[in-house]
Amino acid sequence: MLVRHRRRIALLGVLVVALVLPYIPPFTGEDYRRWLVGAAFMAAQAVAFDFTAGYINIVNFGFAAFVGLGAYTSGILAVDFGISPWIGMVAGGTVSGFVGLLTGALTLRLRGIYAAVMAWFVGLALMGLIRNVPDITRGSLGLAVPSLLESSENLPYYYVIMAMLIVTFAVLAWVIRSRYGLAFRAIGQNLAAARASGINPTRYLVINFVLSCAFAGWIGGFYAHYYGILTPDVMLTSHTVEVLAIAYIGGRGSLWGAAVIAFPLSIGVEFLKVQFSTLPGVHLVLYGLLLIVVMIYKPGGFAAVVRGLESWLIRSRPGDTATEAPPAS
Amino acid sequence: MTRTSIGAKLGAFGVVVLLAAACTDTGTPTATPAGTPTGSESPSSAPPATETINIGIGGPFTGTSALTGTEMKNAAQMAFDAINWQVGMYTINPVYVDDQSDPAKGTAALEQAIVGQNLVAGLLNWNSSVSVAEMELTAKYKIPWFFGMGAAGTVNQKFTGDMEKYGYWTSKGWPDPVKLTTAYVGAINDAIAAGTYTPASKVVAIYGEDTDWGRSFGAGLRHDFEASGWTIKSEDYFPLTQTDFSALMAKYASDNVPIIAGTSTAAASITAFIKAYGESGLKSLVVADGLGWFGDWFDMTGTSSDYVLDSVPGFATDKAKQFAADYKAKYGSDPSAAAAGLTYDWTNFFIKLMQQTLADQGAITSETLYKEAQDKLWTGELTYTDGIIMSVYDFSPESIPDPVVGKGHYIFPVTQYKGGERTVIWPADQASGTLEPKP
Amino acid sequence: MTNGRVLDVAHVEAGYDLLQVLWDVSLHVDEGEFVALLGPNGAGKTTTLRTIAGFLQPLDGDISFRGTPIGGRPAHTVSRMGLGYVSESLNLFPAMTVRENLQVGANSVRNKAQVASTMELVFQLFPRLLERRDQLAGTLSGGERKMLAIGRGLMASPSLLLVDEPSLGLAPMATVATFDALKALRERGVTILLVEQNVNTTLHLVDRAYVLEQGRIVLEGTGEDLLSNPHVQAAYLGI
Amino acid sequence: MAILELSGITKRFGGLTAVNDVTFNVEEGEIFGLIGPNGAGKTTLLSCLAGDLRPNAGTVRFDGRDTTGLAADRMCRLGLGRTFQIPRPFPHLSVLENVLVAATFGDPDLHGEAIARRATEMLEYVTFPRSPATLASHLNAAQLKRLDLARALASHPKLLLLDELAAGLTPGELADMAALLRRIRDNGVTILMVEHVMRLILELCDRLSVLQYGELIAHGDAATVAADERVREAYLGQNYIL
Amino acid sequence: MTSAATNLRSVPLARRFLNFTWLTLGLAAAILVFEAFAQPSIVVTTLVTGGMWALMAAGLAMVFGVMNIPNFAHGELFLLGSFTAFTVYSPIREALLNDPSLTWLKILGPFPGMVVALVVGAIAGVLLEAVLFRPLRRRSREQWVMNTFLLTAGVSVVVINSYRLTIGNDFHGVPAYWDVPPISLFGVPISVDRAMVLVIALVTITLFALFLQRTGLGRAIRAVSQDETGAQMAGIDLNRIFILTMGISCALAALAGASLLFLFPAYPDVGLQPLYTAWFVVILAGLGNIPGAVIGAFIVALLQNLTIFYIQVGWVDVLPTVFIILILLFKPSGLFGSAVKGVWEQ
Repeated sequence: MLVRHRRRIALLGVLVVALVLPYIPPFTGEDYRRWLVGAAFMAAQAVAFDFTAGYINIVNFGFAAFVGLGAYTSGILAVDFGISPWIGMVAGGTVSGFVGLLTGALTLRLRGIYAAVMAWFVGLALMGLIRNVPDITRGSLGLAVPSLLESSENLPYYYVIMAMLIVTFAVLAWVIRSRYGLAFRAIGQNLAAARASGINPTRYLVINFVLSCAFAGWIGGFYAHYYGILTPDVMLTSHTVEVLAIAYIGGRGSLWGAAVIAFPLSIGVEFLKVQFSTLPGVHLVLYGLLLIVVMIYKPGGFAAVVRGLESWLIRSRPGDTATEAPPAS
Repeated sequence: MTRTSIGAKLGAFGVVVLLAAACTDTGTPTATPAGTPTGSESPSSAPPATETINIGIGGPFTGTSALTGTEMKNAAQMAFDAINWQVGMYTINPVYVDDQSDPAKGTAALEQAIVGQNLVAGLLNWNSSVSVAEMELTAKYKIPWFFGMGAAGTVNQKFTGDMEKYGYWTSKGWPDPVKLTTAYVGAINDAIAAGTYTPASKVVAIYGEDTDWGRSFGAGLRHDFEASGWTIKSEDYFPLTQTDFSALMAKYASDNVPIIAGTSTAAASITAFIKAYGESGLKSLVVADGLGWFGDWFDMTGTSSDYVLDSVPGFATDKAKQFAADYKAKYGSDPSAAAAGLTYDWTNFFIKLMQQTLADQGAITSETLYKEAQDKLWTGELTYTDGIIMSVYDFSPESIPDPVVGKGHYIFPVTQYKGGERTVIWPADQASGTLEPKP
Repeated sequence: MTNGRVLDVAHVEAGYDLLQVLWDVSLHVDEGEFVALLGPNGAGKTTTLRTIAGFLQPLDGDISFRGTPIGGRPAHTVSRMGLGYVSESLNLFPAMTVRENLQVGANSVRNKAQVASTMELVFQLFPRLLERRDQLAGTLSGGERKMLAIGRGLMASPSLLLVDEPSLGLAPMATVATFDALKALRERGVTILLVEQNVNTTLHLVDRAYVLEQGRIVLEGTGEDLLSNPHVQAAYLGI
Repeated sequence: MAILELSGITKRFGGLTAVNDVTFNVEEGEIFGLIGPNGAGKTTLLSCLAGDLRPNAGTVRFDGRDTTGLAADRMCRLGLGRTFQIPRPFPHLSVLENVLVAATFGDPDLHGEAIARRATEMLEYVTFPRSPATLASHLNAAQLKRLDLARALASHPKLLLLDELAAGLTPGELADMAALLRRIRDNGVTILMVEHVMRLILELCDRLSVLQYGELIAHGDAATVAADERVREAYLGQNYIL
Repeated sequence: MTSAATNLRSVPLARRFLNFTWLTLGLAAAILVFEAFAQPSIVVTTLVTGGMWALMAAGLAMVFGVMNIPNFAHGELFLLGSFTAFTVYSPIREALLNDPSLTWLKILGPFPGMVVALVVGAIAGVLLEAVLFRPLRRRSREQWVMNTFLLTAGVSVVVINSYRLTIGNDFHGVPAYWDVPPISLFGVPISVDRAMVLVIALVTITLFALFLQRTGLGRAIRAVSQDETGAQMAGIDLNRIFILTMGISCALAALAGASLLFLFPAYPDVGLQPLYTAWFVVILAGLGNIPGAVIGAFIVALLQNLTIFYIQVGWVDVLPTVFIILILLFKPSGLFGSAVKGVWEQ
């Protein structure tokens, strides 16, 4: 019990740090604050992504397409119908969630790599669709979208995206702690046994996909109204790979691992990019190498490192015998 | 569930370490960026500089359009090298803003450059989507930006929609493609009227790269052709990297279209298109806008390019050829006229603008540059006529943010290829030949 | 160097990750012998075979095959030295024909004539396989698969064959057929180390047997000795 | 009263008829045995009535209603618990969590605290030998079988399907298992077991059906079936040492 | 037998729907094929493009079948092949331009580049296995498929950007390998280069198939793809087979890149399109199924060409994708997929 209590306090601590970060130099600069917005945006996506990949064990390789779908929905609503971005973002989440429902239903019968590739193909098809209906989306001409806020300062946007990150994390973590989370993990680990235990896999798989995609779409809406321009390239597979890298380096099936690691990682990449501006692309090489090294030597990611440290600390302090409390009760 | 307490602490620790790292970065002067006087002569030959100003140079230096971005960067360096990075008492320090063709990455890089490296002004970029996103930042920080190459109408709309705010994206290096298509349609219609060309039907197939440029150009073609009584049979947009066009040619053969018109800015793509056209044995008249941008286009297409229409000069003048040779000597590859050539001219125009600003206002700052743009650039007072691609680069209150397009300005005569040579066929007063249909 | 000693396992300890399964296991098999390793489920019989066959690294102790130490050597090297292993789950190649499965079994044999004659021998031993030689292994019945697995194990002409639970999952009839085949093999002079659950049948069949309980060898003796051993009778024969 | 009524169940895979026109009833409160040589179609038949497979013909009636073709999770919530021939744990969940899954989703009547209580009780009930916090991936085969059983029981089944639960157990363990199964039956759970170990079958089962090549060849109480000449001939063989 | 797929298939409505859909799909396929043959140019183009995808897809399918690696960096081997061929062929082309009378060089000139590319590709494959996959395999095989997927995604990022840093962004291509007038196939003009791609693809694939079917080593590769433990029992050294498999697969991709240099010049991202298409193919055909991949390559090529012909180039990714999604919906293991190695059951 003590352990879990302390854990919550620690996460709260990280949150507080993240919230006051824009007031600590050098993050007081607009440029660093923009990095922070980008980092929080990545963190939110990675959390939504991990909700599927880390629990029901299906990698949504078309994730960026769902983000983009939400972005386009919100953008088109704002441009063509004058609907407030705040409502548009929710609508974007709804549309992405709905397509997530269909995709979830499609991938139902597939496992592992097949489901991942199926989701990828759905994403590619979505991107192709957006690209080829320029009358609605303007395709590669680019859809200029109104801003979310009056201000062009990054700070308010940072708090908006942080709030979205917190909501995403809180809702998804709450779902994971509920009986749904138990069902997700059971399905992810052994489908037949999950069925035999009375779990309707269709239901939970689809719920999981809908939630993950809906949050992706909602977060995508933020993208639209922060950068103010949309092209089909937001749906590129390379963006999925970026999110996936953060989720995996953060540690599958932890949610918090992805959320926490997104900050140092995406800020680190920007930092490297500035440092090596004479050698464009070095930062991407280093990023790729980091991914490779993590996959080979620490496939559990950041979360596994932390857990290892934790159990090492607990073992080295015999007075504090925190037995592993059963979760989800 | 997961065990977090120490994880959380470690996360916090990571943030702190990063903070520290970031602090040390801002504490020290920024590392001298790339290319700073790469090809400079000995410093002593230049007058002692008293002030360094940071100028942003935008472009997709990595990512899918990196080839274009690299050429732009190289050409800009060559232009600045020629003045030894000096304008009056100012030493120019380039800050390369790599947008990776992605609005999100572009704005992050630009804001870092503006805030972290105190940009005074900037020039160039490539993608319209990046332009649109970056316009917000130039407005926010009141940093004037010049000659962004993002061409699509979206940029114009945003600019004219709120000039007070977005005027800082002062000028485009490339006009709205819609303005460039008229020449081809004019050339074809005039040839029909003159009886030198008699198509079996008035049907057109439009093609183009699936980018803001290609789509805008296609829209322009569609508009102009339809306005003069043509029917559009098909419209196909392909990825920038497409090189296999055999199926498309089969379609054209089956549709029996007399005219195939379109554009691509990627050398590999447009030359492959023309090659496939040659192999297919089609007799259609082809408009391949942009083929001539590339120095070695004829090596790539061979006689497939015979009878193809284009309207770009490539490196036509002696000065331009000299530039192309210098570029090749320095960077080891053939430059394209569209990316390297235009960039070279625009950069020189920008240098002229800085010199003029210094002369007019006695200082080069964001404010003086912007004022100069408003007073001299937009009014058409300040023009650039020493270019290697166009004879005149200028703007007018009606054209901004686009350069003035038309005869004597930013335009090229329509040419037809044969055996690697070009013949100007339109407008009539510049023509040295007439449009010849493929036999 | 004892003459005719084919396999010598001395004081071997082995296990998985944090879980040690075998403690101080010593056993040996001599030329031409038919030896069984018996014991309750979870005692470590399969682990012992896997360790000998090179699928597991021993934590301690020595394993030598015909005088050569093989402990910790990778499985394929051990196999090439002439130690055949027929696993519990058979590990056949389901999308290959019976003949191809056998050919792969002779992977390390260069001499084509020898491969042909061994295949002849396997078909003699298991006429059913000859009938089905062009059928995919995945379509065979349970008993036929067992035969194929043993046949494949014989293809490299091993001087020692390890057989893990040939009766597992088989109906009694098929079990009998499999045991008959083992008996026939033994008569042809193949040395066999057999792991079995079916204590009664096995003890009637083998020359010697070891009893493994909770990772340790607790008894050793000839089949007859063990049949009359009170511990065996109480624990395994239900007498 | 029959808790399970199978009539005319037929299941074909392509051209192969795995189960052909099988009809029998399982009475409430009995232990019913299903035996037969390998490949006779026992597991297929079990899959048909547990909802993993849909029979090509025939009906399954469970607990008084037609359940033909209902999905496995539905069957579980209706009161059908089952274990697998090869145990199927959730490898990265603890032993307790494994059982919790079934208690949470398998028994619609269970809520709140009662779920965790049920899971703990079931582990005690099957006398699970290791700590409930152990990860399932760390268990050995016999322990996994027991975990499978605990999980099946946690959904509070009316009928328990056991697929070769005794395979690989020693005689000592076998005796324990027999006692446990008897206790489960005495607590009101009907059991249908597929088994190879004749001793257990003969000891426990009230009635037996024998399946061969997908068809029922004998049916009746244990002694009768064991004495049936056809069964001995086809199934047991001549020189088998029992 | 109790897989998820069969479970769902047991619902009666789904079953009827399924039969209906098979009928529709079959009908649609028949119409498509008929349409294709009504236009001989589509057939010819399909044959040629199908040949190129087959080379890529066969290697991808093999690595997945044998090593369970969904190689996301397969396109980078294509890049390696095309750049190698460019490097080797450039001086030859130079010599030809200087002295056009060298007829033998004109005919044989392109082949050294392809052979060297083949070798370089094989070496790269061996390195990938030795430096990346073997250490990972040694540490843990849990979640292997997804881990290697991500690992190869990392490799792809590293290779593309390293190439960009060292070699640059330029297009390195050749106008044509055999600079002769197009030949005519079924009345459709087709360049000799393209015809040669088909020839090279067919010859390579035939040799490759013979190798897998008839040789001991080929049997060993197939054995490993079906049961690794069984293969080890038979004395097969897995590490050798893995190295061999990776080498062959990468060599095939590099050969594809080399033989297509006239169409796809070498530049950092050149591998993306071939990679996507190869993935289309192997998923359509069933992962790990090599002969299926070859047939699938021609099916995908047909779909793509029909889309271009009858609709628009822009839909070339969308419509075939939708088609593949439909196929997967009703045949989750792909058109020719079998349950030989139940990878998706892990």
